[in-house]
Amino acid sequence: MSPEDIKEILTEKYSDKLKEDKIAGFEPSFIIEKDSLLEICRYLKESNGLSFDLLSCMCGADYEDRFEVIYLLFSFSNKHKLSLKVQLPKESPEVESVTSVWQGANWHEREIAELFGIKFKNHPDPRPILLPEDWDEGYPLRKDWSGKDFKRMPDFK
Amino acid sequence: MGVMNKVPVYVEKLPGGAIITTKLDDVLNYARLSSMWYLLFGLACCAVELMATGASRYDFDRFGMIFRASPRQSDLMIVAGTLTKKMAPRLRRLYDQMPEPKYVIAMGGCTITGGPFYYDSYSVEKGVEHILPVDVYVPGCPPRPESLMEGCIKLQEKIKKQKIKDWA
Amino acid sequence: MLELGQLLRNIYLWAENLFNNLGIPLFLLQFLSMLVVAGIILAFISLSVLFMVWWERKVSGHMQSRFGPMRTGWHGWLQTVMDAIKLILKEDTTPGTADKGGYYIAPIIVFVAAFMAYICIPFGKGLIVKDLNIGILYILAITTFTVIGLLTAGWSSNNKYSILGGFRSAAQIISYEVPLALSILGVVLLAESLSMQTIVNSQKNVWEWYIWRQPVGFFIYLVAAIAEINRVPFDIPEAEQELVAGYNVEYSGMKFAMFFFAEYANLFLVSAIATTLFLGGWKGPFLPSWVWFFIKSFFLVFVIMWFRWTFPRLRVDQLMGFAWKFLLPLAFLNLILTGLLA
Amino acid sequence: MSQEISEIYTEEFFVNMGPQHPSTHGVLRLLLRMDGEVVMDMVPHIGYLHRSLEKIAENRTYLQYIPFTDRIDYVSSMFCNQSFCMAVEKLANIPVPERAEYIRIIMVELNRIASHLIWLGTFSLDLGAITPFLYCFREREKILDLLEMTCGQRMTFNYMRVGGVSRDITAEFIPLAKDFVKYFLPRVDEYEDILTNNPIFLSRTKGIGLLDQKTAIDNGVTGPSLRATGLKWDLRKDEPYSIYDRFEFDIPTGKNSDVWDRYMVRIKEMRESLKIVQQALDGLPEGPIKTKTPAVFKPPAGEVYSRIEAPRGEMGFYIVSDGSPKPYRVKIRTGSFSNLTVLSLISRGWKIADLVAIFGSLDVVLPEVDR
Repeated sequence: MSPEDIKEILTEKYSDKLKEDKIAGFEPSFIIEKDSLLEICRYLKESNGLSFDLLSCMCGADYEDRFEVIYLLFSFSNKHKLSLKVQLPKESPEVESVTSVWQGANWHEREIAELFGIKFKNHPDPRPILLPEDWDEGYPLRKDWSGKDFKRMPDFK
Repeated sequence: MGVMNKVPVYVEKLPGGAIITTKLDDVLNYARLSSMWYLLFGLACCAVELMATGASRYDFDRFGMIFRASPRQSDLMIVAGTLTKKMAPRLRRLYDQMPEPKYVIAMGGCTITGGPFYYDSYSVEKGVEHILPVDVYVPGCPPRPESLMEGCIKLQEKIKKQKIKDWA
Repeated sequence: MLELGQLLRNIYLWAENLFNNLGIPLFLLQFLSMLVVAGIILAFISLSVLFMVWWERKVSGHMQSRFGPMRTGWHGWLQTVMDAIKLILKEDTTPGTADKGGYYIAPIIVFVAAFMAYICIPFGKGLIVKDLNIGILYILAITTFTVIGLLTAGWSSNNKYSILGGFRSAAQIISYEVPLALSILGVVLLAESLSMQTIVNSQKNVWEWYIWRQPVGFFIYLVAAIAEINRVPFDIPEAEQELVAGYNVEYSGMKFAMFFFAEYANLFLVSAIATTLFLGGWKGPFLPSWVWFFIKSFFLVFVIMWFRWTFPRLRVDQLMGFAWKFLLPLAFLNLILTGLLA
Repeated sequence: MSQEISEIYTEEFFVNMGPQHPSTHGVLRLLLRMDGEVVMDMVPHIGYLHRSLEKIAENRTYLQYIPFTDRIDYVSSMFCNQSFCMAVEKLANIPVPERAEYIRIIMVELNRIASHLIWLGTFSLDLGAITPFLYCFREREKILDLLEMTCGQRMTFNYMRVGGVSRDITAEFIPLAKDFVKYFLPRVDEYEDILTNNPIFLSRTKGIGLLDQKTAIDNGVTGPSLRATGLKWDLRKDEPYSIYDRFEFDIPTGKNSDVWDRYMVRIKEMRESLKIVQQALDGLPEGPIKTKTPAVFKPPAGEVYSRIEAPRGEMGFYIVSDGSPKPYRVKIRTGSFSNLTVLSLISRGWKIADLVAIFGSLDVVLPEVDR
């Protein structure tokens, strides 16, 4: 299916819940309402025409005014791609976990939760994953983070 | 004769022949330096070079160095690779499990200062000497097998200078 | 002549004369000779172990397109001596949670079991410590003590890996004991004796070696023996990739050296038994008998080393299945056929 | 009888495998719940090599970050180089000269062989066969010689640049590489002689650690482990990047998706990589090796994801650029991270010895998992 077809199907079905995004890893790309994330994801995976069966990558990002979680989807059966974005507020970022749709999201979500402090609701195994067990210095991948012996590289001119 | 070159031996002339004498220090040191069993323990990139050094072309076994999987049976810990804060307590524990006399070679830039991960890294321990006493530092990222061998030879030279009376 | 057996006998007779002339009671001589013989065997085991460890490292090196030890003496011949000195000098740690009694005694049990079995090995013509009339049975009985040592070591170290290793070795050694004994019975049927010297003497020339009349028995013996001494492909009790170092994971220094020592002493032992039972023992032309014995034994040692550096490792259940489902029926069949045909 | 057995008191116990363990290939910790020899449950703990590469990227220029990509997967550094450079090229729309593409492919495929050799060596070591390990390293040294001749490093190459490669291959490289191709093909047969036909090896690998296709895809498993489930999916063929569409090669797949299939797929892949190297060496054109990029390189603002087929599965960089010389955010998607997630699913119920074999067959490299 071509990107245009996917765009058409999705905008038709969920016109009020998503808007198109100009820039992203995979074409086409949409910014979706965070409350309907799970519903859309389930549709994307289970509908016959789309069947996005691989969650290729999940990426968190910290912007000045928002957090973003980016989902890169791919379909082995139809060989088409899609990227989804969810925008979350700076205060108490929280989004539904998609582990029930793609099991592979499990560790990706744990990683994002640990490094960005984004909470994934209904995650089956919300333990920290990468940082030391006694880590108490916050969420290191946030832009405003700084830790005890964390040194930023000076700009060598 | 390889031994004769390395162990200082003294030939004493006696009526009707000669006897070879040597110091106990030298024999013991020679035993230690020629059978350094290293702990099979790799952290990161350097571990692959450590494996390569043990493999056919470079062959650690020539020095009598073989790997042991259990820290109880090893004499030498080659800290090969980036030490993270999460790993540091485990490293210390492994070191404590090794019986005396034990030696440590810090292999690679990461173990010396944190190497490329000195700046901007929140999870890397900046140098392994914060955790363990280090005998020999081998720089490089990762060091070539030749430089690791050079480090081992340096450690052997260091062992050669040990004295029994300094034993704790 | 270079026959060591004759030489030792002459020395003993000379000493007997001397004692008689001096009027010293003879039991002292017997006691003294026992000590001397024990010393000789211990020295022999030490030397052969030192040699075999070095040899194994050289063999493995050359099989893997490298050299093995090179720096310590000519082609590293001093390597294992230095290893031994180092291990003796090493701190002897005892884990805090270990069961002290068992922990200390386990290496001794393993070592003594290997040592005692050497009493019945005919190293050459007349070169045997005690030609027991139940020689082979005695060896089988004594070597089984090893398993007690290994199990004790595994249990008393109080480490999960070593417990697993100890249990594995117990299961393995006991299972393989059965086909091993059955394969030996085939030879015993043919030789009509349990005495090692008689078994050797009944193989009069090369064509009467029992390997020709008992090829299946030889195969079963070799496989079961490799399993008995925990070597690849049956080295699951100390499988490095699974159990780190198995039952000896907590042992260091001298105690570890004793396990190491016993392992190689056992390696020579099974090769020596195989030589005696299947390859005509010390018999051979031209050379002195003990030289023939060593040539044959060390050839078998080499074969076992060759296996080690070639094969992957079996899994624990496959190992047991192999013993009970394949080797045991085969050994029984071999025994029945031998009984019918002999 | 069964009554008596059920009355014997048994207890499950926990074994902590790692972070220092000979078969975890690095610093992975597996918490095993075991019933005797059988693994009842397993929880992997990762992060012992988390070096915060993603944070470092935010304070480095694009050029400065290339050496760090080497350290993501030190066994196949060329792939990380290539993946990152391709992402930046896609972001800034920089063309790559044809000669540079050919050189990249030669290097990358040689690196793939070297990486598979390390895997084969450590995998056979896991199964208790020591000698194949040393044979693999013997051949790997020859590849490293070739790579070192070109970029001066044995492992962390830092060879590719945005818009090309850092330096041209030397005159001696091509004949030596051709010699290597001739030399290496019989060596693969040699490995197969030692392992493939060995009954012990067969009994240790056949039917062990089954991973069905649905679970694999659901968990994001890619690369040879996915192909071993029978899915013919290779980014080099199905989504041809660089100039892979000019070469002829097959994509080996498995049938039963057990340890044996994963082994066989990688062995066959080495042969296919040799084919590609041979063709690339034959067709290597003359020309420039790098597109000129400005000294202070500022790609336009935007987001990009570029993925390639690395030896351990799909490797991709998600780069968010805000138009400054430094990337705003870099996310590294690696094959091992996703492949490791299935380990606990497929090792349940097997013996501890099988767990080691299954883990080895997944070909996980820890820095790729932890980054």
